[in-house]
Amino acid sequence: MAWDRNQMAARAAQELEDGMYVNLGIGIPTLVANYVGDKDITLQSENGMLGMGPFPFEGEEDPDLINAGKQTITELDRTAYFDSATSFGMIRGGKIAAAILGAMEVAENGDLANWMIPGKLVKGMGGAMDLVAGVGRVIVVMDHTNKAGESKVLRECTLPLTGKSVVDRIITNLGVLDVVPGGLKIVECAEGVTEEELRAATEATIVG
Amino acid sequence: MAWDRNQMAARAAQELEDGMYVNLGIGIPTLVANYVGDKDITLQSENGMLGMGPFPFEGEEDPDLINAGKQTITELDRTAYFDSATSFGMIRGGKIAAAILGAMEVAENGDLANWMIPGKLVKGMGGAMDLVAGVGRVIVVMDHTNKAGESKVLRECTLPLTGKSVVDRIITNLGVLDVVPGGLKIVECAEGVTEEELRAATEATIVG
Amino acid sequence: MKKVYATAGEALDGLLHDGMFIAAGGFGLCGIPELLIAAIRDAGTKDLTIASNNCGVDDFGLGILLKTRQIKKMISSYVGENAEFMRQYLSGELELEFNPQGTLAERMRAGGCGIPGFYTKTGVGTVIAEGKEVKSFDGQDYILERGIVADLSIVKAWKADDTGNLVFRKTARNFNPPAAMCGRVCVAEVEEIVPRGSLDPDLIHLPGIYVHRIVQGQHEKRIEQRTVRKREDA
Amino acid sequence: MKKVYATAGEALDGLLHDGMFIAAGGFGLCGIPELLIAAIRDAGTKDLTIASNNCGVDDFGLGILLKTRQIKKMISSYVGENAEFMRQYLSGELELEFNPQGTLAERMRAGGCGIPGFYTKTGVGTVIAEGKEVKSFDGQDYILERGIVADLSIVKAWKADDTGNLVFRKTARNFNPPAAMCGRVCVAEVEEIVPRGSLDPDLIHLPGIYVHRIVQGQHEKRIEQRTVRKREDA
Repeated sequence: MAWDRNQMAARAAQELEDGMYVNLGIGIPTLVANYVGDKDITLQSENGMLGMGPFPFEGEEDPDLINAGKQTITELDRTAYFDSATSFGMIRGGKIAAAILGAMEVAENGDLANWMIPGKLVKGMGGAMDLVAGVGRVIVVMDHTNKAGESKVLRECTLPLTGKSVVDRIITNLGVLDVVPGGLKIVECAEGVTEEELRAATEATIVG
Repeated sequence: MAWDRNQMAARAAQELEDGMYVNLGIGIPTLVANYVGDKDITLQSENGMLGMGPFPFEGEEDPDLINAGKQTITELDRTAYFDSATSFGMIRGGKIAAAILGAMEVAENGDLANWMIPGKLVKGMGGAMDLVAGVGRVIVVMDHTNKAGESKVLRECTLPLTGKSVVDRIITNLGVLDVVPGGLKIVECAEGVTEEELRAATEATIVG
Repeated sequence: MKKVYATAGEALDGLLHDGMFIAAGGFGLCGIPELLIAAIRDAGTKDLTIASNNCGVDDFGLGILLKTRQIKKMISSYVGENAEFMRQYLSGELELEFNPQGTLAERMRAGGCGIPGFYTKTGVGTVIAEGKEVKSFDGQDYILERGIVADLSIVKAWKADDTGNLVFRKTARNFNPPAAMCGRVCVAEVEEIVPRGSLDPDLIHLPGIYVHRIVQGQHEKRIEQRTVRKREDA
Repeated sequence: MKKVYATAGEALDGLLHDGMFIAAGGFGLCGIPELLIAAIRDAGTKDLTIASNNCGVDDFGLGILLKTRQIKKMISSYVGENAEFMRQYLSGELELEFNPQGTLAERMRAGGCGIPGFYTKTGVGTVIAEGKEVKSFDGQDYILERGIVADLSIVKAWKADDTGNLVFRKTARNFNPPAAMCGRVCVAEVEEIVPRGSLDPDLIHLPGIYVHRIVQGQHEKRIEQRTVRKREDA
């Protein structure tokens, strides 16, 4: 037993507070938008938009209106557009309260790797390095282990970093962990997951 | 015999070419706008405007529309407004083809002093340091000598500098001089002024 | 998330403390946050450091905070037109840091954009360069200037919606966007708050993410130098 | 001063040379200067270094200049979605300099604003920091990134007037303003050229000073990922 993708997204949505400006990555983080409920959250798309709306109805797609994943989207009554330098100015300047991102690996000191696997096709970091360096709070949402069953929550990252000591909280299918001095602290376990199971699946040092 | 203020402004206007974006300082430089004739010149006001128009008709003053001298002005059909960071971005980035400015002193190496006299009331440099450092061509328009009859065209400036080696051309009531390697070169003498008179009134080295 | 406050005083409630650093928009008396300045005077907050291109005139704009001795230091490019400023400065009561106008604007924008330092040609070889790192790029010297991050930004816009999206009018835009960007908290005063959705998203000058509190009010909008031309008869 | 040209080819006439450095606007296939890219292909200019966030897809956008082997080097943040790119890169035919997206945008803006270098936290402790100066401000490390100045900028806007004032539409603005700023010469393609005076001076996104030549034309505006939702019955 563990959380599925939607449960992870729902758990991540609990991190968001009324009035926050938030950037959601591709994959599970995108699903977080479905679980914010009544909270007044404004989504940023780093290609130059605050107040990102849902996908358009069929036939209403606008080639001039896409998100950072290059998908057609819509605007809201609060939307503002701006250029890429301004967009990353607000990211780098800490105006975005939180980014919720996927990851390949996270280390116990908050190091994050999510942009390249040496020897494999390298597509680029896009805006990920700017986001993790700049936003107020970096929350990683990912599976706790890879397909081979190996922990993705590590003592040290093995892959090239996206950011050094940037992650604040990790939400996986097995639970929630915070990056604290000395290692990771278990915040909660997913439904049906024991603390022992969570510890066993984690290579990183768990403190407290 | 020498040029008066309007003749100096008219001479300075000859420096401007079709299509140029230009910044005019306070005083005689402001008069240059009266002499551009048919040339397609766009005036920048560094408080955030391209396409500065003339003063408004009485009763049509707009407190939201002033120039860098804080005077009420008007807009044209080519006008664009922008913020101060953008405005000085275009100045610093060399997008303004020329600035025509007044000066207290100019030195033969192009040093310019026009913002402070130690011991006197200091009001500040405003945008002058940015302009002389950034624009394509700096043209100084001033009287050749001060009220005491002393040359303002010097070997070295005695006043605190606005910019180091920034002046390209000097237009005074006595003539026109260019900053060249080794000193200043006489480009022309004002009507009724001999080269000897111009040399005699100039402390700076004249070459060629 | 409620951003709209009823008065300038309420909009500043809890944000003021003695010794704080404030960035203010405006150029001359154009586009200045006159209501917020008056509210700071009424609050009596002291020992202020204020980054603002100018310091108003004796009885309007930031000048009114000079009269009440609330300002400890100004970071400005031009402070003429203010006799009380000169008196306090020459008597050593007031500190003054001159910044070239473009350097000041860029320092604010940089601070708001997470850029702690940038290089510029402006001021190289002048007193402005004293004590600053000089670095050569492609054979030319530049000086290092620091980004500014203020405790509070006070700005003035023309219109806002209730999410804080701002639109400015003509040259009253000036320092307001960079000043707004560089504050940890930004309060904006506006002439009109319009319903959400009535500002074209393509035409918003400053997105609401930069604006934490908004107040609407009547503005005097004083003209500093009224210059006019005569209507020529044809 | 005539800025309007009849075709993209004419608008680029005299501006192209082998080995030149071009900055291009656009994000993905959104807001890309598709007409100017096609004209560069037709001109056959070789050994190009191009700063652009992406490199199009195999048969559209900058991808068409890959097919013709006109590109020597790309400066980009993301180059997926392009098989030919990967083939040329892995075979060593194409150079690639990865820049974080925000660093690339700021490098363009900085170059256009006369800022040869700025410090950023982005990339500290990663491969991006390799070979770059590290400096500490207030106890935190930052790396020095350089401003970009290109020989030529190519951008796409929605509307222009004949003085080059530009207005963009929705997220098609993206890299176009910073790319336009950083070019020694900038050519803009637009969907519509409107009469002088018909753009509100308060609502111009990029003033004409940045734009040297303009061409109007039909745009394909291809959608890269068409995502939709169903109309739910109430």
